[in-house]
Amino acid sequence: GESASKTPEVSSANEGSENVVSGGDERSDWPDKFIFGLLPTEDQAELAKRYDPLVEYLEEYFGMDVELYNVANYTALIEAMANGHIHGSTFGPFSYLLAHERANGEAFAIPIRQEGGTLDDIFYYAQMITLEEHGINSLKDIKGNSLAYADPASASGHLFPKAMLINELGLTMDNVDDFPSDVIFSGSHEASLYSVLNGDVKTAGVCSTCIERVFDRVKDHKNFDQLKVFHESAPIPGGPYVIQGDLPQSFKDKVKQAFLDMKDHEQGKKFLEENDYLGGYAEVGHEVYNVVQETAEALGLSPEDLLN
Amino acid sequence: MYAELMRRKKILFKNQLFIWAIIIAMIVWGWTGTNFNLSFLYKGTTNMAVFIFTDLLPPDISAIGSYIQPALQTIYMSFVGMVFSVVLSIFFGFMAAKNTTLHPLVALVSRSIVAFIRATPALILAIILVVAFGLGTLSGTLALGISGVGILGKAFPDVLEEIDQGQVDAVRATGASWFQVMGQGVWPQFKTGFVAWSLYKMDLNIREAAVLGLIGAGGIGYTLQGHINLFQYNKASVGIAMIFFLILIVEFTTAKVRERLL
Amino acid sequence: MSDIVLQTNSLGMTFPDGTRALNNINLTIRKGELVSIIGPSGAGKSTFMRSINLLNKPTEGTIMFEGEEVCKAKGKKLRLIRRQIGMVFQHFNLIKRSPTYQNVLHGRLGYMSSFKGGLGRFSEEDTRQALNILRRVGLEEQAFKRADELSGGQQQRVGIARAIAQSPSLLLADEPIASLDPSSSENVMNYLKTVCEEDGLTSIVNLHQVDFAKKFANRIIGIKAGEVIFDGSPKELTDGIINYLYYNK
Amino acid sequence: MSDIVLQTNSLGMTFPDGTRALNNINLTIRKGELVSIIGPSGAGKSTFMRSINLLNKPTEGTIMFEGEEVCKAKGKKLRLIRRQIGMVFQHFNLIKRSPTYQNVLHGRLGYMSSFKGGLGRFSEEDTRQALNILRRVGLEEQAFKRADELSGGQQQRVGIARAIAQSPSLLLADEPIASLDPSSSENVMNYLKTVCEEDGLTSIVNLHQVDFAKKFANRIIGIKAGEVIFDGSPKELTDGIINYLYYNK
Amino acid sequence: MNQLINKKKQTTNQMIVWLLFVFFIFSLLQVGILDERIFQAFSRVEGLLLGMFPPVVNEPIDLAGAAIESLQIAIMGTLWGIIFSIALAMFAAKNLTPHISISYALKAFGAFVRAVPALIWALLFIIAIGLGPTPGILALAINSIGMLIKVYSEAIEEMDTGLIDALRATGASKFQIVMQGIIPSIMSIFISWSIFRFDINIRYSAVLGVVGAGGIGWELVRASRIAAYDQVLGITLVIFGMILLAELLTRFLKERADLATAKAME
Ligand SMILES: Nc1ncnc2c1ncn2[C@@H]1O[C@H](COP(=O)(O)OP(=O)(O)OP(=O)(O)O)[C@@H](O)[C@H]1O
Ligand SMILES: Nc1ncnc2c1ncn2[C@@H]1O[C@H](COP(=O)(O)OP(=O)(O)OP(=O)(O)O)[C@@H](O)[C@H]1O
Ligand SMILES: [Mg+2]
Ligand SMILES: [Mg+2]
Repeated sequence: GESASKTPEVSSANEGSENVVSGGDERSDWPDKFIFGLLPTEDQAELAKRYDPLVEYLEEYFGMDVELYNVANYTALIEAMANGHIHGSTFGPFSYLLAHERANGEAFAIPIRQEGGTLDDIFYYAQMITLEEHGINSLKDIKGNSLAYADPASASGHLFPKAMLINELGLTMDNVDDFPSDVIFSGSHEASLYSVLNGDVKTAGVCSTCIERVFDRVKDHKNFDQLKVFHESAPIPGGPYVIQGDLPQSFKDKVKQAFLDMKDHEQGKKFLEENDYLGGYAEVGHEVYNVVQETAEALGLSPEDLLN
Repeated sequence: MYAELMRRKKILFKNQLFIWAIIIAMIVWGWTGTNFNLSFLYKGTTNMAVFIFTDLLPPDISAIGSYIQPALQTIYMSFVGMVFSVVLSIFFGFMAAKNTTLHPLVALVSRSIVAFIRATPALILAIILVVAFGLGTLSGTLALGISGVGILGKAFPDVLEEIDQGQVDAVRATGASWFQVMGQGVWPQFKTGFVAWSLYKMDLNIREAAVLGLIGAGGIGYTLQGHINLFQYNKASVGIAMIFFLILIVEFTTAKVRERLL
Repeated sequence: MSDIVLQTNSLGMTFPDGTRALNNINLTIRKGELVSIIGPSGAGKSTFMRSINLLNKPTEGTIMFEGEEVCKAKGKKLRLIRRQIGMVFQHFNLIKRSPTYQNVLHGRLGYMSSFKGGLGRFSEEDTRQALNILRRVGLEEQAFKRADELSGGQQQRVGIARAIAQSPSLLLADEPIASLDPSSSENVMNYLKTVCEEDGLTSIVNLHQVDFAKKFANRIIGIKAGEVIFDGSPKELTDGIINYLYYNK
Repeated sequence: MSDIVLQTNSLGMTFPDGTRALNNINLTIRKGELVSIIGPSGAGKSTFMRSINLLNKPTEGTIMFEGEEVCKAKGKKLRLIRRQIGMVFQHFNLIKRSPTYQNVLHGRLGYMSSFKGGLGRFSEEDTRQALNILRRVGLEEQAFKRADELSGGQQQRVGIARAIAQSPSLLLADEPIASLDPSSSENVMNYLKTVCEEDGLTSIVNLHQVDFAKKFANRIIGIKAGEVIFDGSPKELTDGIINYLYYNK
Repeated sequence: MNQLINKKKQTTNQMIVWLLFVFFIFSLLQVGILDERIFQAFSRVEGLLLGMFPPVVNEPIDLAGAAIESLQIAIMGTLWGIIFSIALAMFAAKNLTPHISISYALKAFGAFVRAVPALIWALLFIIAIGLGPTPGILALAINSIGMLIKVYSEAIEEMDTGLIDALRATGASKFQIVMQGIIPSIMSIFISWSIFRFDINIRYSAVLGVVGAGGIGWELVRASRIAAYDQVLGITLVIFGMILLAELLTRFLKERADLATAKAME
């Protein structure tokens, strides 16, 4: 059937949608329902709120049904996008690259936390942490000490720290894991933080926003005063909102416009306030992530290599 | 007498009707609530076939190397973790089963503890263990052990409650103590179920990825998951094959041991 | 010969589903007696036996065994009482997956430390004795077979052997010769009679074969529909009573 | 009266553990006979019965039942043969958690469509007949109890009722009166005799009670250590033979 | 002679036990269980545990919605799992299978189903169907089959063979033997395994994270991403409550059934 080809479901879009909103002609090849996936990305500090206002806003804006899916696994989202089952989604910076590669996803917008903020405010950092007592002050001191990464697929918890080692110390993929005495995946940023505090590992790569939000809980830890950041990465752009690239251009434009206009609508504003996206959405293009991609490629970090 | 039979059948029938009504109501509720519909599946078979034959297959044999070390580690952790959970679960199991418990209240408490362990998400277990014992295989093993109590601590009492009471009575009638009744009357009947479930836990441990991944203990399941997350599906299929192989070994052992005991 | 071993007082038993299996049973059994209980199928014979060692808890009345109130006993006390009371089950109730000799050894559990018994570490003496008893009941060749591989009569004899291994002071045997051929039956009954006479064992034996009851028992109790309707010596058991017991509705 | 119902030819059976339970059994059983098999415990009586309907596959020899070779039958054919052969088990083998009447109705399964039988949709006629048989064996009051709540003798009679409900042409009864009191025993044996004489049913009954065998059977077969050592009419069964059968080692 | 065979069997058994023991010690060393951290564990974990209390349930209405969705998915997943597993288990159990190779094949199939990670199953269905509860349900059903085939068939294999013999002797067909003999005899163990699987599925729908429009698993991931362990504990308690509820409901139904049975059989 038609769903065999890996293109989004553009089928039977012309039925019944004309009379909803004017300009029916250009909508003839739009999907009849906008399906959007949501993924908890690592730089999202506040993920507590629901997305009902967003759905209401978008439905009103498009004049068509909107369906949101919360999915905790980005592989699932990317495969769904590649097979035409969803039209758009949020991703983390690195998973966006994968979505771009595998599902032809295109970044189009990004939420901004600060009121009146600009694109400059979307960045966060990968940090290398340690305890004072270990006497580790720079990347090269990691030599012979243990190092924890968060998760193999985490940008700030694995890919960027590793890239830093390769880039700044002149290591290669082959010997970067032999540089520290031990390389461990802890599974999460917080586990890495605890492991450093407890002295189980000497150093760890973590994301700045991720550990700040648990400082409250660990500030009584006896080693908390000793915790220090001894190196920081170049700015990493936050996770973008992504749309499937094979969709009709008019549709993609409309979706982008919907997010950019959000702060001017009552429903949209409600959603933004509830989620602490006080600056609304700013437009981004794939170029913003060229930094991520170029770094990765220049270092020979194709996805396949990263795990070995 | 036939009329009497019909009257009694009616009582049963009414009750069955009631139970089926509840079950069917739940199914209808679930069905409509989830819009479950299998016709999609038929439409999507081509997509699935494409995925299986172009992405999963052919397996990338060179990936075997990346699995060897985790596989070994998995076996060590699985084995110790299994022993750990078996020991704890035997205790909880005997306490929780109606016919072997020391007191009904003890049974209730045991069942609740086990249910709570089962309800505890991998994530909570993982973070507690990482904080308590640090990253690595030690925590991983303990995680496997504890999560096993959730499974075996439920399975063992269910098996125990099904054994033939007449045989147990006979041992009890000799004046045997609780421990003796368990050892000589219950155990011979229980051991096949015991072996099967314990090895099933081994099977679970071998595949486990969630907790182990969150703990930095690695293991074959986690490596496999890593390949999936990076879309290296033809490396993933090698991992699946290896896990399949390991599970078959466990299954075969189970069958052999049970045959001996049955 | 006149010590009271067992005394029941207005014993009654009603099953949860309402079946009235025993009704006002008052019996006194003395040391060394070999009492046979007879009665039609469903009369309550098995239920009576299972009440004595509390495998079925009677719903009314009291049971005194060697001066102890059985119904009130618990834990260690109950175990000690049960150790004194050997039981041969109507359905044998062997541990099917354990070998024959081990089933006999179970009779020794009450005499061992809880731990050793639980692990099956029986002493050499106990083991020899168990094998001896097996020989007595004609099963030396079956000693190492699994219990469920035995023929019906062989299983029944294992059940008897287990009860005897217990060296009880009271033996409850529920139709111990139902599945036995005439020769084995006589063998077993003779054995019981000898033990009663020589060692002062007291036995209560449910029997369907009235001729065996008359031949071996010194006292016969007839139960019908949960009530004792005859209690006397074999000679006093007339054909009229037997008729009433089995045939009259 | 002279049609051959069952014929065995050098039938032999060795269990996996090496026990030789049957040895070169050659028997011919004719329509309408009530044959009683007697012999000491462990002689191979049950094994012989279980061979006939292939519950134990014999290791040697052939069995012909109504002209069909049993050992070679499979699938539907085997089911049809088994439907013709009713069996009363020594250990009853009732479905313990199903009610009594349902256990009897199981005898009808072979006659029903697989589906109806599986769902337990027994016809009114079958049900009435099952209840009738239960009345015949004196269990009308137990018809609705769960099978495991019955007394030993009651369970045994349910097993008999199930086999009879099957309307078999050959009935194999393995010690059907072992757990029955004299009155029920006579009742059951009389019933079997009547059915044999009137309906042309053929019965093979394992018995331990030689007197019952002599009274009811028209032919007695003595088995010892897996071999037929006597085959004749009740009158031909002398005390000497009985002695040899049971007592001589 | 018998004794001799027994002796031989015993020595091999003992040898196997010893080998396992040695391997156990070896594995113990491999996983580094003898570690000083064992003794410091409590003091280290104290602060974290305190952070989990008191458990919090934010926005209970949303959480209830998510819980209901997970429950519905678990019901459907279990339903399909049970239906297919019962059918397959009848052919996988050695004492019922038409041919032993069918039994082996089905058991290997079960092992294969278990070897493929839940995530891959979920991906397969997502690729075919798209997002939503249906792929989650199918993934749960498949996973249930992997476990239940094994559990059901082993329960059947352990049944008293006498009962099967008795029905076979009446000439009953396989289907009849199953329905009239096996199901009544192992009904209660069937029910308890099915409930057990339902319970696993409730939790599994929570961790699978791909079951669709939310579900309690999403809530869990959400709370954990923001490292709000008091919320995570709150959600855990909700899941615990769901499991208990399922258990209570079945117990109620079972008791009612027993009562009716008693009434009909008295
Ligand atoms: N668990 C039970 N629930 C309900 N009724 C029962 C139970 N056990 C036994 N009964 C009933 O109690 C009555 C007495 O049973 P009991 O087993 O004592 O008979 P019995 O004299 O031993 O008979 P038999 O000689 O046939 O073994 C019978 O009618 C039986 O159906
Ligand atoms: N499954 C088995 N495995 C090994 N030996 C067995 C098995 N079943 C029976 N036997 C042996 O075969 C012999 C004959 O057994 P069978 O059950 O036929 O005896 P029987 O004549 O029915 O005796 P009874 O009157 O005691 O019931 C016995 O010695 C028994 O121990
Ligand atoms: Mg009885
Ligand atoms: Mg026999």
